[in-house]
Amino acid sequence: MPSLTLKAVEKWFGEVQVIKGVDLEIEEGEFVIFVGPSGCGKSTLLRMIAGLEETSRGQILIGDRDATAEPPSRRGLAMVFQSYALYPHMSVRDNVGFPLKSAGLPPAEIKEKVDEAARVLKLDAYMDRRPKDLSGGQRQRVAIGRSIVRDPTAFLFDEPLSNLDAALRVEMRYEIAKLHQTLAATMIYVTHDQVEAMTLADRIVVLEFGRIAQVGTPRELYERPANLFVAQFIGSPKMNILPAAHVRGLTLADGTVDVGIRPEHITLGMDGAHVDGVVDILEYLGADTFVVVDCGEAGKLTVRVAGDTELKPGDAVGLIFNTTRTHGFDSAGLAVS
Amino acid sequence: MPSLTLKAVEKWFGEVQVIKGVDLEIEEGEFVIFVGPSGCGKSTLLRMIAGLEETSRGQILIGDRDATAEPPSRRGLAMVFQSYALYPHMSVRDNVGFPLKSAGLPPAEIKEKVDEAARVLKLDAYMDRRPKDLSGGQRQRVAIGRSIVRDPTAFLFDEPLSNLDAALRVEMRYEIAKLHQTLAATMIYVTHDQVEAMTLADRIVVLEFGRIAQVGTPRELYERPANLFVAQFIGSPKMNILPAAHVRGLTLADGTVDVGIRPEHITLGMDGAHVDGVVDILEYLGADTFVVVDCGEAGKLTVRVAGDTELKPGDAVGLIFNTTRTHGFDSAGLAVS
Amino acid sequence: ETLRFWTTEEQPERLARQEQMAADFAAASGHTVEVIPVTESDLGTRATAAFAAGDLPDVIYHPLQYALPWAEAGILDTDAATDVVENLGAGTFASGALGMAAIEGGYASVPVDGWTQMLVYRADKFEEAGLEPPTSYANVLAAVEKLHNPPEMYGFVAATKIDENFMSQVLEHVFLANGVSPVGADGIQELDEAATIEVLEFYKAIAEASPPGDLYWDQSRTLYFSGNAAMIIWSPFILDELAGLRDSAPPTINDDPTSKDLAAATGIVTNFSGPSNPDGAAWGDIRYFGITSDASTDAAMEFVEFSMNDGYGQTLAIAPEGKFPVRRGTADNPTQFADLWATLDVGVDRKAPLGDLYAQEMIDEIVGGLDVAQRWGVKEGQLAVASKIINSQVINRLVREFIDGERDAAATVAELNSAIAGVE
Amino acid sequence: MSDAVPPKGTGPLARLEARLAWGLLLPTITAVSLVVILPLLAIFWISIKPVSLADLRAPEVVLREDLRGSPAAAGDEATIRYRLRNSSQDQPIIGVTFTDEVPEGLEVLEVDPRCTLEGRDLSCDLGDWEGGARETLTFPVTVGQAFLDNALRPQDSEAKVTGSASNVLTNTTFTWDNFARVFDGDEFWEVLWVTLFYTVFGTVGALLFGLFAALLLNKSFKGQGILRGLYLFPYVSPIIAVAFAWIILFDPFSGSANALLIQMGVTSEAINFFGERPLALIMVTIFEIWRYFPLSFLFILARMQSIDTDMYEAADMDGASPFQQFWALSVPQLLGILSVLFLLRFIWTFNKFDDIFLLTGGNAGTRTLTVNVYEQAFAVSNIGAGAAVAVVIFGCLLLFSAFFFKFISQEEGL
Amino acid sequence: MSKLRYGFVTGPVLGALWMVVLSTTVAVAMSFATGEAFRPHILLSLLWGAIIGYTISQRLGDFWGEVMGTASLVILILLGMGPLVVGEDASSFARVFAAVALSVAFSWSMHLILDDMPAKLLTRHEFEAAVIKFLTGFGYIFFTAIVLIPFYVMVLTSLKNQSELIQNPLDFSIELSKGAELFRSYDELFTQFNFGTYLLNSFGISVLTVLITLLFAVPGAYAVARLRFQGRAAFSRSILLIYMVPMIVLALPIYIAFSMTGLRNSLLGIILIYPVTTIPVALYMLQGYFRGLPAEVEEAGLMDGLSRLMVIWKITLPLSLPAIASVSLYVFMIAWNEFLLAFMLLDDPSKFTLTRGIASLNSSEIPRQHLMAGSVIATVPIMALFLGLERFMTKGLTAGSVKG
Ligand SMILES: Nc1ncnc2c1ncn2[C@@H]1O[C@H](COP(=O)(O)OP(=O)(O)OP(=O)(O)O)[C@@H](O)[C@H]1O
Ligand SMILES: Nc1ncnc2c1ncn2[C@@H]1O[C@H](COP(=O)(O)OP(=O)(O)OP(=O)(O)O)[C@@H](O)[C@H]1O
Ligand SMILES: [Mg+2]
Ligand SMILES: [Mg+2]
Repeated sequence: MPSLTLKAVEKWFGEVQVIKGVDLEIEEGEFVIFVGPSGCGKSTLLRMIAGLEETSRGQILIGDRDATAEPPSRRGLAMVFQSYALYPHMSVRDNVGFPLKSAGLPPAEIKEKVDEAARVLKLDAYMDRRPKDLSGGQRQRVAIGRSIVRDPTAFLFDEPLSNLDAALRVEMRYEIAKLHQTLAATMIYVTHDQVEAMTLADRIVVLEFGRIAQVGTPRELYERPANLFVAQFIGSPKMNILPAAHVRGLTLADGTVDVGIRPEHITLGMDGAHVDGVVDILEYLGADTFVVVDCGEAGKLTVRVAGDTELKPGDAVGLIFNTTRTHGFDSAGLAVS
Repeated sequence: MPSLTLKAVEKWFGEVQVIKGVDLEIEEGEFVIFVGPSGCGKSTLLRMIAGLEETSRGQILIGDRDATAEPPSRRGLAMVFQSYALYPHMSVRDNVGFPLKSAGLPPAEIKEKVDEAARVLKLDAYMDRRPKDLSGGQRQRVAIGRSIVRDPTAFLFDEPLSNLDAALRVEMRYEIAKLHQTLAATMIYVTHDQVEAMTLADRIVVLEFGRIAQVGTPRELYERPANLFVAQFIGSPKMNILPAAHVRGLTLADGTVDVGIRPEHITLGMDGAHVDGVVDILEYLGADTFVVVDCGEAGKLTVRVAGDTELKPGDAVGLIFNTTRTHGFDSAGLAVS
Repeated sequence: ETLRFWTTEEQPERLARQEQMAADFAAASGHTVEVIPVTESDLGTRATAAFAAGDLPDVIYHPLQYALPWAEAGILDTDAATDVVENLGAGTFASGALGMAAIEGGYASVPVDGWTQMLVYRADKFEEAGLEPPTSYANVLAAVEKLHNPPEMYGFVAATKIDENFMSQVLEHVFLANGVSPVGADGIQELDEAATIEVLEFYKAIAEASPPGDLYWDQSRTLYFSGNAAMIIWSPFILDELAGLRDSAPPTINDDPTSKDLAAATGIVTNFSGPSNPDGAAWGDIRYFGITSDASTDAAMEFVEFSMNDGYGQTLAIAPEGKFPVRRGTADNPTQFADLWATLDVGVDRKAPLGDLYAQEMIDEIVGGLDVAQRWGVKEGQLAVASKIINSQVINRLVREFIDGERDAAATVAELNSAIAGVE
Repeated sequence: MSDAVPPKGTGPLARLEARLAWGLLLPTITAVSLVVILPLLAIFWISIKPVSLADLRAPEVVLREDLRGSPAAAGDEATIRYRLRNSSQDQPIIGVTFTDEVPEGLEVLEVDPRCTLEGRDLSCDLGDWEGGARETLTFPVTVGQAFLDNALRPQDSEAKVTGSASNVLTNTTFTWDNFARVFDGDEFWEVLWVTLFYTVFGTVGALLFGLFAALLLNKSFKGQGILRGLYLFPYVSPIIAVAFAWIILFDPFSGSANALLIQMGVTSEAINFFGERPLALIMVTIFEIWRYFPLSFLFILARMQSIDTDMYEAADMDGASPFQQFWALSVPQLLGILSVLFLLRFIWTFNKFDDIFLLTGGNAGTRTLTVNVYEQAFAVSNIGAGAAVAVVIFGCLLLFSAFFFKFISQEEGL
Repeated sequence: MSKLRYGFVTGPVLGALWMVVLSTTVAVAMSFATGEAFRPHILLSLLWGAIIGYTISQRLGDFWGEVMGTASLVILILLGMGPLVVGEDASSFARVFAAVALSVAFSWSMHLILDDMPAKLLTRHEFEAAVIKFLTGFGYIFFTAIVLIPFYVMVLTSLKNQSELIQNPLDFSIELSKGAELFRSYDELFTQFNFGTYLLNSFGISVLTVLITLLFAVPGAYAVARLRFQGRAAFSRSILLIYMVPMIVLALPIYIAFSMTGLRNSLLGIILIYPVTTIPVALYMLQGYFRGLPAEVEEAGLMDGLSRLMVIWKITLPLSLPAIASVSLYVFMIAWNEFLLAFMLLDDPSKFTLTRGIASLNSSEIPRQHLMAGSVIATVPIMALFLGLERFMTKGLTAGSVKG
């Protein structure tokens, strides 16, 4: 039995349709991540699952219970907000214990569970501080602690790391991964950072304008994107797309209009080059250098080379594609194989 | 003659010293980037150059003129703010023309210069809009346009891209690089994003707590960091640092306490491994996978492997360092060679 | 019963006396009385409001001008007042005072005390300048001509604050002096244009000889006391403080606040005449106890009877200089209260009988005035109409506008006539 | 898969929320409509009724009874007297009757034809009464011993009076007189003019002074907080206290302001600030400015402090001088709050009553519409006319509000 | 305008104007403090001001030169040829004090004004900087004066007696030797005029008004700010609209209704009516604040298993304490200062509020120091509150109202 099921779920704000019919099954213990560009409806979908937004049409099942009409307090889910949404007037201990207290548990039991959560999340040292006296990462941990204590059916995360600075984000990402390993709970996670999505998810749901563009494991999405949107959305720097007509010597499936190839699957060299161009700009990043090559009508292509390349802007280069790694797309943008 | 010279510049806010004696010469036409962690004094230093903050001690020379006591309006510099600081009630045209109008130029001349700037920055299409009707990137361009019209001695940028989303940031980064190529003007640029710093700068100034930690080209900083701080600050994921005592079979210079090695300079393999460990977590990113290896007392080390690795958490692995690429640091954190 | 008693005598010392009387009454009858001070200028509105709310006090101490209008509006229980007068004996009252409150079949209220308005002047200065006492318009104007020398000496301090009763009183006095009245035997009548213009021009002349500002009794007294005014119109209540008996309003003509010098230098005129009315007229005011329609009638009647009998001495002693007894005595001793009054001390901080302070003929002049004092509409039996006109303050307002130069005299008369006609 | 039209109706969660919302609002709505909406309706009703303050009390029959003659022994003669009158001089009372009990021991000798006596129960029917009617009924009686023993007087048994009169407030008499009266003559136009003068100059003045003060305090220095607090005094103090302080300060006769002006040789004779046309109007307007500049100041300051300082720094870099910055940056940025303030203050100044009432009582050419309401309703006791003025005010108000919402919704997104 | 931009023009012009401002200020201040005759001499002010302005702007003297200049200004004033004219009968101490104060203040402030200004041709920035400093100085003096003078007069009048005031309306010097006698007016107000009761009434009514207002406004504001329901926008607007209905328009029918129901002239009636006049304000202020609270914290509460009402009670309310404090203070102030309704509805002195009590002091034969003492009694608590809780109060004012 899936832990959570969405059936043809829609959301309308007045006349505007924001979620355009989403069907999804999430298994017990799965880590599912919603990604997509800003405004595609990730948060809205998550909030509908939480019960914070009304579901305009369709059904949301938790286990096999229809929860569509239930208020949030009855759904038994826990949510971690982007802004942490801690209760600023309560100590960390009270924040973490609050859901239990609302549920009317006896103090002894609350204390036990709160201490347990504090141990798991290493919060012990600052249980009596107020949220404002905590750093961003600590606050995030408190917010997670507050969700853990209730043993919820599923955890919902809405961009939990986007308010942290880069270094801390890496660290917290690691901790969330660990937490999922430890709890083995169902987690639904919204982000627009594809690194987070790729590294954390069991399954990624790519949303595009309120519709699901593709669902799959990170590797599936990276290696076999179902359409142009996913192909370009996943991977950094993004996949190069060029018109098939401008590529020499590739055997392409029927109907292929565009060819996609990732920067790391191109090598430089004159012999058997699929495309020629001139180096436009070099972006030295230490380990690698990304070379932007201006290929005239084929557009600007990015190539990944070693950090210590000797190329200079203006050099003429040929680009050789790793032919097993090219992707073909038809005129509707769908992958052809 | 350098375009801009800082001589033992200090800044005190009351009792607190924020800039602790900075000496720097910036050549005509150079693109210099200040990087450093948050709060290290990058913005303060830039604002002192601009004249928006008083210089507590030391001198600022523009060309060979002592400008320490001059108000901003007399220094002939232009600045682009993080928040763009556009005049919200003026059209794009008026925004760009404002510095000229303040200077009392005749309207015809203003129009000419504004049109020229608009052309360079491709602003023509929305000269009559208000800033609020522009996208982030367009606003950024208007802010730059406002600086260009005055033919300033130098451009100052304070984190100009940090309010943009990732995709747009890449694009604007490209445009700023192009602009520098076109104008060949002196530019001083503040950022805390090392990718920006690496890809744009002629020279990077790394600041640490109001002091210069190292000045050099991106490659110098990446390949020959002068100290632990720079070594860890530049490069992503950051350089692995491990106690020299836990590394086998490396010949190290005298006084070396810590050894640094970047993730891309480690290969996996049992034979001749410098360190052993167990795979803790895999971070799949498509092109690469970063493997976090738990090496016990040597700490957790990150290794970059190909995207399609077959490793699993729990696998025991040996780490072989590229011995030409290790860095040694003494007990004070300074590089030893 | 607990009675509520509204009084316009609201100075703390006077209130204290009234409370004392209330306490005596309580001891005698068992009814307690709550004494509530009401500012005289608010009295009309507040009574009407309280009437509408069914919240009238039991007894109101009020001036003449309200007696008949209130009786008509149903605020006063005239039958109760009539009964009180009958119980006390109509014959024991001064007939003039009773007559002014007479209505068909009885009396609107019970008369309590009265006084005559006086023209107070600096006899010493008049003598110095060889002036006649200010008994007529002409004499006043002549004195103004000679003595007006601001800011050391203002010729007059005329009332100009239009929402103060004081201005109504002074104006009525001046109008009466020239024989002008807005009411005739048939009710409202047109003002005589020529005579009214004389009044207006006269009033404007004395207003111009006054300091600027909205003036009323306060400034009149203060300026006179500081020796900066040659003439004022005031009530006899001034007599005690004029003699330095009251600290909160001392003569400041010299450094001694208890000085009697000013009193000695002061002359008094009650009967005042204008060019169109050589006989002149005095202006008197009578105060009444009104029993209201919402009263606990029996207790209220008892209270009023007590105040007019055993408590009458105390009632008069509040300020004997301005409260001449209108009930002269009882059936047994027809001059009991008049005699009592003559012995009462005036003053607040220091006390002395009036006779010690002023010459007997001056006192006689003051007291005697009450019997001949007039009001608009009394002779014609149209006092009620006249009171309404006064209460509406239209005359004050238009005269003030005339003084301010908004209209000429003839236009003002026309305006006055139409405004007076507009008072239903 | 999905319909292209939004679903109709509200979902269960939304319904729950709406129900809760109305529940929370209900007490407020009730209270406010009781005290605001209802009175407003009442104002409209009263404005077309010929009603004065005294009419609020419906006419009634006032009855007093007593025993005339002082019987001392059984067999003496006396009269029971009933005096009745209509409490109103102009309103009729219909069907006046009363019943009473004659005390034991009194033998009624003769009964008025309009009355009947059954046993000791007396009942009289006096028919319909005109306004101002009075009636005295006398019944000659002989006194019996029982009366002397009981000492029960006739007035000790309360007589029951009936009689119906219509209340002006609720009957169907309507009149346009109130409005005629209000619009009649020059007075209304003068009042309107005074109101507009007061409102426009009071508002603009307060805004300008507020702007000046805000500019002064829009920098941080020691004592800035104290000054800010100080500048708010005029607004936070009770109106009655400051109004009287002004009256005393500007008293023509013993006020310090005049003394000062005379001493400085500005004027040789005391000026009657609050009693002279047109000075009084100017003075009350100045008072209004004085009292309300703090408010504009506060709002403008808040707005100024929310303006991004980056913008001024950018202007510094661009070489704009302080005055250029003020005109080119501050003024346009403040235009929004200034116009909102202007509209709101305009409306509230228009509505202002206390200030003028306390300062001049509406005299010397300072009578505004609101003061006129009071004058008509209370000073002249003509409630109907007061209500008519109130209706006029309300009309103006609606006009302003329409304008306000049209404008403000753009400015502030209300 | 550009002609002005020379140091030797700007300096004297600003100096002359500034001298007029300062000499007027000193004259007014000294007159109020001593009651003696001080007055500015405008022409001489312009003259001396211009001369000193010129010397300072051209840097003609060193420090000692300036001290000499200041000293000669003092002497000029004492000789009667300076910008300030002192009456014959002024005490010599006051005379010297005024002269020194004016001279020192002028030299010092003129320095500040002309500090960064070059002697010759000025840039626009330098010129404007000097003008702005002048205007700033003028502004501080002007506003401080207009705010303080009425309060100064109020307090000192309450300490004097009638005849002193009439003899010299400018003389506010108080004779400390009179000791407690100074406070005679206050004493009389409390002992003879019932001000103790008024104070209690006012306080009780204000506190009750605050409580009742909050009771109604908090749920209402929450609903308007947070909950979605049909008619929310309309409701939101009608709050403002109601807030714009003039009190006098409502007072009339309320007066009638209260008269007919017997609520007039009762404290109950006042307590019924005050909160309703403040609820719209409070509602408006609170909903603004509630809107500004992060919705996510409340949603977290919902997710943690609370019902809406519990969320309001346990999360929203504790978080809005500062706003509630502001609203309470503001409402308290409105109720405390309210005059019109108290004036129309209350008749019996035992039921008066302070403002009503003061009104009753106005029109009787009561000396005006009593009136001012009453005013002081009403003003002091609100000022104390205000100064103590300025932060909340200012927030309350800005959040809530443009109303007066
Ligand atoms: N209350 C609302 N009323 C109307 N439209 C709304 C509302 N909330 C969200 N939307 C719209 O719904 C769309 C989806 O919003 P949502 O917040 O779910 O996007 P998102 O994918 O989470 O974006 P982001 O990454 O920026 O958070 C957006 O276009 C947004 O403008
Ligand atoms: N006006 C000020 N008063 C006191 N301290 C200040 C002030 N402005 C900045 N600081 C302090 O100076 C230090 C440097 O600030 P600065 O803004 O230059 O940092 P930064 O390197 O630009 O950081 P970021 O990357 O976050 O912008 C910080 O510790 C900051 O708190
Ligand atoms: Mg979102
Ligand atoms: Mg910075």
